[in-house]
Amino acid sequence: MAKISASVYTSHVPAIGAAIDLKKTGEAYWQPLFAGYEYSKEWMKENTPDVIFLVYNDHATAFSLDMIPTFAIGTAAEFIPADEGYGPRPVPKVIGHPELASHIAQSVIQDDFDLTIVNKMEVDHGLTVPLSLMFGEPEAWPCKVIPFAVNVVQYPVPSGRRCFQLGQAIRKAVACFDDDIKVQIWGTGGMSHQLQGARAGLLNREWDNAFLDRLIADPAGLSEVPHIEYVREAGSEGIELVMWLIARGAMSDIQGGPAPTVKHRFYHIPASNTAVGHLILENN
Amino acid sequence: MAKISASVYTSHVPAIGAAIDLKKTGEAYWQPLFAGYEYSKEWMKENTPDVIFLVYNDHATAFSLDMIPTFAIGTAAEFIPADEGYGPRPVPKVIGHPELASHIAQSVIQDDFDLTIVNKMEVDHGLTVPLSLMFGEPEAWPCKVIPFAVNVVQYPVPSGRRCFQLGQAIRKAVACFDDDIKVQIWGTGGMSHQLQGARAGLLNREWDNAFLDRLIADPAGLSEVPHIEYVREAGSEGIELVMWLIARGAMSDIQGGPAPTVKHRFYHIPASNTAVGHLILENN
Amino acid sequence: MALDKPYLDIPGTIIFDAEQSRKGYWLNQFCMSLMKADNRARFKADERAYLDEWPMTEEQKQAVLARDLNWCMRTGGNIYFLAKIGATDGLSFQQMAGSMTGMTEEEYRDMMIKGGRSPEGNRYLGEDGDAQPQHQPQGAAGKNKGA
Amino acid sequence: MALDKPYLDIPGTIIFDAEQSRKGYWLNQFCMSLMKADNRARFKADERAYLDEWPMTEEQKQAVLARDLNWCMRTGGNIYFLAKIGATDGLSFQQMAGSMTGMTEEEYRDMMIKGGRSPEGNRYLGEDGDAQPQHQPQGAAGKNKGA
Ligand SMILES: [Fe+3]
Ligand SMILES: [Fe+3]
Repeated sequence: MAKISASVYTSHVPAIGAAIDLKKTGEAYWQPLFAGYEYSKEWMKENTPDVIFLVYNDHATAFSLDMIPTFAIGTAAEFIPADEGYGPRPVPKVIGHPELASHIAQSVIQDDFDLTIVNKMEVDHGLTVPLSLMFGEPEAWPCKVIPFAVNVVQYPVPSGRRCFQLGQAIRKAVACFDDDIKVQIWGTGGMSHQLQGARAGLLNREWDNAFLDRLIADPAGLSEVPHIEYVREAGSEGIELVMWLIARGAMSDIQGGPAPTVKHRFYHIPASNTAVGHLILENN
Repeated sequence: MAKISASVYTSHVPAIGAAIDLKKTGEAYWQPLFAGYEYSKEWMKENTPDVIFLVYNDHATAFSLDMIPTFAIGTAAEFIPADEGYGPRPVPKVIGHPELASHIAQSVIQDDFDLTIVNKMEVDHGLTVPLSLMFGEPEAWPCKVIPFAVNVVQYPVPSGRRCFQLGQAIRKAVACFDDDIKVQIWGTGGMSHQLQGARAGLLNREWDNAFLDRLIADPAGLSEVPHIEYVREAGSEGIELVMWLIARGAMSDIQGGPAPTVKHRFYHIPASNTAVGHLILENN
Repeated sequence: MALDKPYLDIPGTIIFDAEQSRKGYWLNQFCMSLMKADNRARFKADERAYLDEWPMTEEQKQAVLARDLNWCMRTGGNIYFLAKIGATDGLSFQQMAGSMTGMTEEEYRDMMIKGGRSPEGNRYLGEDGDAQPQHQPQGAAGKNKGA
Repeated sequence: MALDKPYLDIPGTIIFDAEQSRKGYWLNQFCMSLMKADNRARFKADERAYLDEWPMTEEQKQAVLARDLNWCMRTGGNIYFLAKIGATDGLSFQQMAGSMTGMTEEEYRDMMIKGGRSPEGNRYLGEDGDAQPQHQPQGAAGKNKGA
């Protein structure tokens, strides 16, 4: 039987991808950030899953305004890194897991989540930067990845509560997949940042850290926070953090199991316009 | 304030569109069918709404296997009739209502329905045949239309219960739209038919009529019928009938109001491969 | 346990689920391409050459060339996609559906006019209705079966 | 009543909702086209001619030509779409974001290194934070405002 072994949370700032691709990770500006992921890379080597269910948002890359799915699951065999305007990132293509993805799609649709099934999609920095942070620069990604894209671009985006419930439905779906595989679920995006207007550059260290505290210890309560608080406190693009609740909802403790083990926690300001947060929770 | 004035239900058999377009409506084969819509056309003249919220399914026209949204709402200003392989139907283009469509999208997404918002879409016989049946052959459709496409092509499709709940959320959304307009909601597709395999041609008059009875008098109970019963009793394409529950869920009686008035009921076998059912319910 | 597929016990019926969809992806995407008049013309001019532009399996190509819709469906085709082939050939949906039963066009049309195929005996595999495997093909094709 | 828009009272912030999306549809779709290298080259070769291929408003075209991202946003642009213009110009996201404040590139970078903009006074319109309308533009541009 398949099992969710851990959840990983990380910001997916495009400038981090550029720093890696342009070999700037040793620069004084970037060094403290990449230092925060040294442990994570070691941990990943010991704990490479068979599949990562990677929750992220598309940044006007695969989805234009022609079609805006609230939740889209990638069921294709592979996904090519997109050209976001600077040329595609020089990273390996992403190998999917069509069987598990379709299985999860079927299960959660029957649980009343109205997914869009996507068989052809390019993936942007939202998906590839977390892979780079956790795996470095391998020739090929060491495991399969199911892209799960959440609309956080055009309002209204799904509520934190909806995301948290979806995570629970995903956990149930994974648990009834017949193959004996290890699955990690990643929540990406955030933390506080605003990329627009006179308020651009807003960061909120205190709110972000309270978010991390509650994500670990009170995720159900955290899931009730309304959108407007994210925008007001963490900036207009801070709303990406609702995606972390999908990953958190998939941990066993939400269904009465033991609390997950906090293997790693890291916070750093700034990466370009953004506060970077990172957590690794092992499922128990 | 906007108000849902009535719901209309009808099959959307492509051969009906072809019969209209090829001027065959007077033929012996087709005469009984079109006779059943004579009252409806008169009623529509008296009761033309400002907007029709038209629930239908796309038949591998706008949506290939690249992206399969469970629920897709058309928020564009217009929608062009598609070429389904025979050339486009010679019918007027469909004029949308972007403001109301976006309003409904926002409201129901906040009520936890995970819609896909679509700003560019061609519409197929699933949407245009009902318009032809109810309006005949005008130069322009006499009101605006919001296309709402439901996935009933690739399993799993949304459950009857989910559809029924969605109808209720749509009713709530319409009721808080500021403009003083009349909205009809149409549920299309079905009734019994199977277009594939050795079982092609299956029709089930008894089951279809029980469905019509329950749709009128016991929609909540009807919404609990599982998919497998539709397929077994009404054929693999009979599953389209779940869409009728969206329209039915939007009537006032579901929220404790008075029962709707049955203005018209019609049933006919066959139109090509399909049993044709039709109902007009006025909201009270 | 894996997810339930309660629809496998219905005779003469293939439910287009994720598994079928994966199997039939390129076959169905080829069918979609026939929604453009130019592509229909190119396909008609040289079917094999047009099919060879698509990464379909050889079996899928053979099934299309044979216009055997049941065979197409077994290889992952969905009827709404396959219908674009029929449209290209100028066939109606009734002709396409009928072709999957073994009946002649006239036999199938007559069955529909008389009220269609009865669900009796056709709800579960193992019953004795006319859609059951032991009664295929139906109509004239079935009568000539032993000949 | 109409749907609630609780996000209208945040200073220096435009939430990209359905209304903005409608307004900015063609502007944003133009931006998407810049994800293809060929289109970027054509745009750079003759910006006005390329813009004229799109049914954008004249104001939207002027806003793009002026590279005024705040102006682009007021006409319905979304930052993730507009970022394709910046990418075409070889700008980083930090340069783009900073350009909307009035600060110089250096001023903005320094603010970020020092911990970013504080939420204090910037949560609600009518407070006195640096993102409030009465304090625009910020940085060097603001200091030269009266000059
Ligand atoms: Fe992001
Ligand atoms: Fe249909």
